[in-house]
Amino acid sequence: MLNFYGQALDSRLLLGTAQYPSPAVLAEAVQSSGAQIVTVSLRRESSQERAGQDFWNLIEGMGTRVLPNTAGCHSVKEAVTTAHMAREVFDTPWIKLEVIGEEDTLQPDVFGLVEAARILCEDGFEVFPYTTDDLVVAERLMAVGCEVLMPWGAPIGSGRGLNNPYGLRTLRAHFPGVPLVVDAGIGLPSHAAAAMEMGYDAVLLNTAVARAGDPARMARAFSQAIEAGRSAFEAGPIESRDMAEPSTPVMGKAFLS
Amino acid sequence: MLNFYGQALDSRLLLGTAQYPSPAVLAEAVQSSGAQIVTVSLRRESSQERAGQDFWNLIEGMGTRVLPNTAGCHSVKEAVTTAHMAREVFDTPWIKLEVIGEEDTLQPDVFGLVEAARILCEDGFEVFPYTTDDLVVAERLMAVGCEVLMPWGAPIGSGRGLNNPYGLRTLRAHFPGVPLVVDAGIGLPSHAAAAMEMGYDAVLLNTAVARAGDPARMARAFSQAIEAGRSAFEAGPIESRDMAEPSTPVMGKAFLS
Amino acid sequence: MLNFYGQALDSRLLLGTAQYPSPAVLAEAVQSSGAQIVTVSLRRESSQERAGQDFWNLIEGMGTRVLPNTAGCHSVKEAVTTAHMAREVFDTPWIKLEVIGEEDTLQPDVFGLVEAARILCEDGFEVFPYTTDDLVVAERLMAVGCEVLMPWGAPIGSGRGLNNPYGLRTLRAHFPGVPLVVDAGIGLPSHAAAAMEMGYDAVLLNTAVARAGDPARMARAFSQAIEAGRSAFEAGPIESRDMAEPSTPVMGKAFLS
Amino acid sequence: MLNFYGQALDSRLLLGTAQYPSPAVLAEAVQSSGAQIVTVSLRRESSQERAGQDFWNLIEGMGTRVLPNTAGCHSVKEAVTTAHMAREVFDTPWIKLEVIGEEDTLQPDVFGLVEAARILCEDGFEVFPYTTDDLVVAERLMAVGCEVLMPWGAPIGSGRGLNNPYGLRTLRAHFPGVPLVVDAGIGLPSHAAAAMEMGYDAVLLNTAVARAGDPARMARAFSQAIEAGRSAFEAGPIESRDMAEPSTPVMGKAFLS
Amino acid sequence: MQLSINGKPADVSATDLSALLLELEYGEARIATALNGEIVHKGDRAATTLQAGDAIEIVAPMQGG
Amino acid sequence: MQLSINGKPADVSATDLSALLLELEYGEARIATALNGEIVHKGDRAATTLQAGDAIEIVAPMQGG
Amino acid sequence: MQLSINGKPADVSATDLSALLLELEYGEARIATALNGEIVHKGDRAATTLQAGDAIEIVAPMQGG
Amino acid sequence: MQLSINGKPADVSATDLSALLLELEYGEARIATALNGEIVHKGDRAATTLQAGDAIEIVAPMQGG
Repeated sequence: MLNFYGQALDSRLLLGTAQYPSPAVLAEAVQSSGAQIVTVSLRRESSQERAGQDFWNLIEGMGTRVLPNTAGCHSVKEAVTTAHMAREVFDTPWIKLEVIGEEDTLQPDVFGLVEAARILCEDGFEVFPYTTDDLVVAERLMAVGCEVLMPWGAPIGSGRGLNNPYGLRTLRAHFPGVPLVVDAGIGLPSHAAAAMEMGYDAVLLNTAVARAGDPARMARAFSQAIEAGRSAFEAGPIESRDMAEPSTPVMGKAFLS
Repeated sequence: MLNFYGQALDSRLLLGTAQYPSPAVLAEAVQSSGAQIVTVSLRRESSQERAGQDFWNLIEGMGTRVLPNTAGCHSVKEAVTTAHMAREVFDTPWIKLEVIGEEDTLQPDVFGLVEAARILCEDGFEVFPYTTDDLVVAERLMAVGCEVLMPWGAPIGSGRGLNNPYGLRTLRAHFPGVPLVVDAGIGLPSHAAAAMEMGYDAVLLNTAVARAGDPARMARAFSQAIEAGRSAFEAGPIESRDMAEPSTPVMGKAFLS
Repeated sequence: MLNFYGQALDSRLLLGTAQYPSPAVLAEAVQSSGAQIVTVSLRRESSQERAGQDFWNLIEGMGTRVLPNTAGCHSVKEAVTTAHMAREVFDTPWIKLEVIGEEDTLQPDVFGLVEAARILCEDGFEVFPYTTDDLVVAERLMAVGCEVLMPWGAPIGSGRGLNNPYGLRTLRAHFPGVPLVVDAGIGLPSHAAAAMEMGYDAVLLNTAVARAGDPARMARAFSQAIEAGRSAFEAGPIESRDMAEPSTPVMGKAFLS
Repeated sequence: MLNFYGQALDSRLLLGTAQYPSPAVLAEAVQSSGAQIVTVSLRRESSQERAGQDFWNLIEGMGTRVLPNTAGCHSVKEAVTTAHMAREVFDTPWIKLEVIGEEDTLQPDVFGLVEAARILCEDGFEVFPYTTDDLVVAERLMAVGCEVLMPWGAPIGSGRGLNNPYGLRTLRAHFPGVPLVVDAGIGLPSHAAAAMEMGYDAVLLNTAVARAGDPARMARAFSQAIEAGRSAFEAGPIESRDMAEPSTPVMGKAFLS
Repeated sequence: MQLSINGKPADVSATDLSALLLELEYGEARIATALNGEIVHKGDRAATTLQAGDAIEIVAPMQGG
Repeated sequence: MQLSINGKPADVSATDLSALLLELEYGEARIATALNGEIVHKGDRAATTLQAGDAIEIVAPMQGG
Repeated sequence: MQLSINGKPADVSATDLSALLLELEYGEARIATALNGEIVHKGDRAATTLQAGDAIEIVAPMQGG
Repeated sequence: MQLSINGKPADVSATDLSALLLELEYGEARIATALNGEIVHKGDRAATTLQAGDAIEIVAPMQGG
């Protein structure tokens, strides 16, 4: 069963809460996704608008756990301070740690990431690092205390799927016991299923659902594909082969020529 | 809603009945797949063993429609005669028409296929031709009366998935109104989901389920993946893009550097 | 050594003559390609303009063999008559046989193709059929007398490269002794090299060279890539493997930690 | 023209010197490759055998520049000391910096790599870092003084080609002015051509040539493919498109139906 | 009379196809029949007389893909 | 006499195909000819008489892929 | 006193952070606060005196991916 | 004196590194040297006195990728 930092979970889909056409659509999508974890963020709040309070009430109503992120942070200090503020606001030790290193790809700065992870683990956080498929970076993240890894599939919001299946497969093989989540870049259910078939433990999505024509339906599609991929991984798929093999037995075929 | 020759169907998974470890496992797999159509075949029956009668009782108990095939037929005459015998045994006008042209790939002989389809359509059959992704062949099959097309994804039993996504996409675009089923070569749920995301109407599977470590579980995985792929197709997926786009809005980010 | 219908050839690049910015650029491209065979066509000629005569003089000056095509023919009769006119005009039994079956992909009509090939082989032509990667079609073409096969890589002019490497590899394996030419769809030298590495005997190109920014340079690039791919095929490439293997021996490494 | 640290070069192929069946075959391969740079290493030398002196005489006879590596080094100190010893032995400031982070993939330890590069640049070396396609790592390497980057295509000796074309394309786009060399993982000339078509400046190879059936011939094949890929990049390739476009003009076609 | 039944030689006394099925005790089995490569529909079996050397095929439902 | 030449109407006096080519001044041009969709080989042109309404095709070498 | 609040200049009378939040009427809002780039935990706000020119950040929950 | 040379134990009489290379007859060989994991440049070898137990590395050119 999936387990993040001692927390057992049934659903293997983590869903982002941004970019939905409306709060109602967001709520509907979260529900039909069956997600037990949603990602959230922090932004400046004016006492007049109180947008944040309304959002919070919506999230609380969903009964899911929240995984706050440090989206948009480019420095260790910014990420660390944001994480602390998130812990106070959301009252959870969980943090999706993003330290962005480049604007076009929004890829992690693996140097800043490891350093920020080190500090936050020491400060008692349970860190979910948004990282690459680099094995050595992964080892460093675990060495500083991370117990979950979240490699990207492709750039955030690109919907490209899994850019480097070989790298992801290697990472999976290298850390058999560690919960691995493909985070970012997924565009279609088949991408998510493929990640799960490789043995990944979960998938984190946002844009592919929020920006779909029908977010609630797409959310459900992803949850099915993720379950399907996981089941396939556990059910022992056939090996692929180059040549054909008749599915219908040839023995006993009538002679009719 | 999916419709084959006037028959409306809820399930978009067609399941083969061969190669299961036991009749019990077959029955369990069919049930957990939710398939409403199973493929069957004909073989020599001795009056002593009566294996065929037992199999028939099993199938009848499932309450699914049957789609008899002409597996292993290499000539038009053989395929046509087999189809007629199948109609008498299974009491259905439906026939999965296979005219095999080559042993290593078990690919269709498109010449024999079109000729056999012509004869069988004239004889009142409702033909499901196992064909390639060749557009011109597809046009001929429809011209002789086929109302469903079943292009291969890859060689039968190979589990390779979709060898030529471009060809399949082109076929789909060329026949927007025709029920198209990817038949053969599927190995993993992600392959099936990808076919459905392209707009295919259904998937026909056998080996990937029957030879899985846990066929019933794999059957359910495929049914979920096929539903997921179909839902994604209907729910309007995002376009994939080369550059990243932040999912978490950047506006209003606190200044913490 | 490459051999088409008893004609030995050094160059494995066949070049089309259409779509160049000018006759001078065409001549330059043919020369820098080292091609020994260029494809040509037939069109209506008015006695005033005599464009055809000028083109012919240009081609004759190149000292290459010509391979006339039946481009744009959609029926057997049209293709056969065009082939006969080409034989009279170009004074060669060679014909690149195109029977187009669909406008969006310009794919061959494999039914018309086999019939036209049968007639032309009987009429003493040496037929180079533009076909698909369908094994059974290939067998029919050889049965009616074709001694060279030209499967497409991708739709004419698309520059997509090899849409179905599996299909092309299977075709190559199935006809070890037959000269096979990848015709159409090639966009980049790496596509051509890949075809040759699979064991294809030659590549036929036009758009990728004629429409390049610098056709003569691109022509030379393709000729190098085709030679490179052929050499690699003959030189015995390494097997690809999943894990790394140090190229620099580890034995005898100094201890410096 | 290609330029590494102020040194202009005609050849865009860098060749490794390990794993050849014999010194004679190595010499022949280097010559037929046209390489102007060969990679070399250091190992323990016994005064009796003097294998190193014989190897050195062979290399000196080739008249190529040498690029010493730090192959097999896992720590910063080991790599830095090895680099210093290499400078004394080979009398060049050039160093191919390898800091290996993981045994199965022989991938770089990007943390150790950047630190060792910083030290060596300060010590006056001209560093050629063997790195990944990580943009942020690349920026760090340049910030500490590297003027050439050598991202891997795939694990050393795997012959898999380019595992992550998207990542390599992004790296190229991000550093338009920096000499980029694909180092490691190349198996076939088409892989090398594809890297050059993306705009890479050069390719570094060893196993694919040394372990080929005919190393000298394979070396020449790679040099042709690399030239071909570079020429294609400079000659302005066509855009690939989904639909076909007739290469032979349709206007003026005779009416023969 | 000597026949080939499903590819195996057999010596039977029946002289038409439906008698043959009785003799072989197929009873109510769900089967289809062919004689020398041509289908013989259920209704035509009684009228189908057999000759020495005839090849009869008797098929029934089977697993298929 | 009214003919169609390469798809265009034309009024010519020639009564056979080789005369027509002369009248149209094709001279030594490297061409092939068809009458009403059937090829007419070089050697048969003189013997090929034309009738009003005939469709003649005259083709020559052209760029091709 | 002149402060910067969430990047905008503001003139306030409060002299400590918790007074400021009262003055701005955040009430029971679920927020976190930072002063000049350093987090100020809920419990420390009252003891955190403000000086002219201080930059205060006040953040609340928001959608995130 | 007992040393380790390229990982193998050796008993030598030389007391400095350049004497050691002479004793081992490396002559003009193109090599580099390290003592206890630190490089010793050519010019420093004579001044580098050896002690029992020292680990010396002597390396030369080799094939590399």
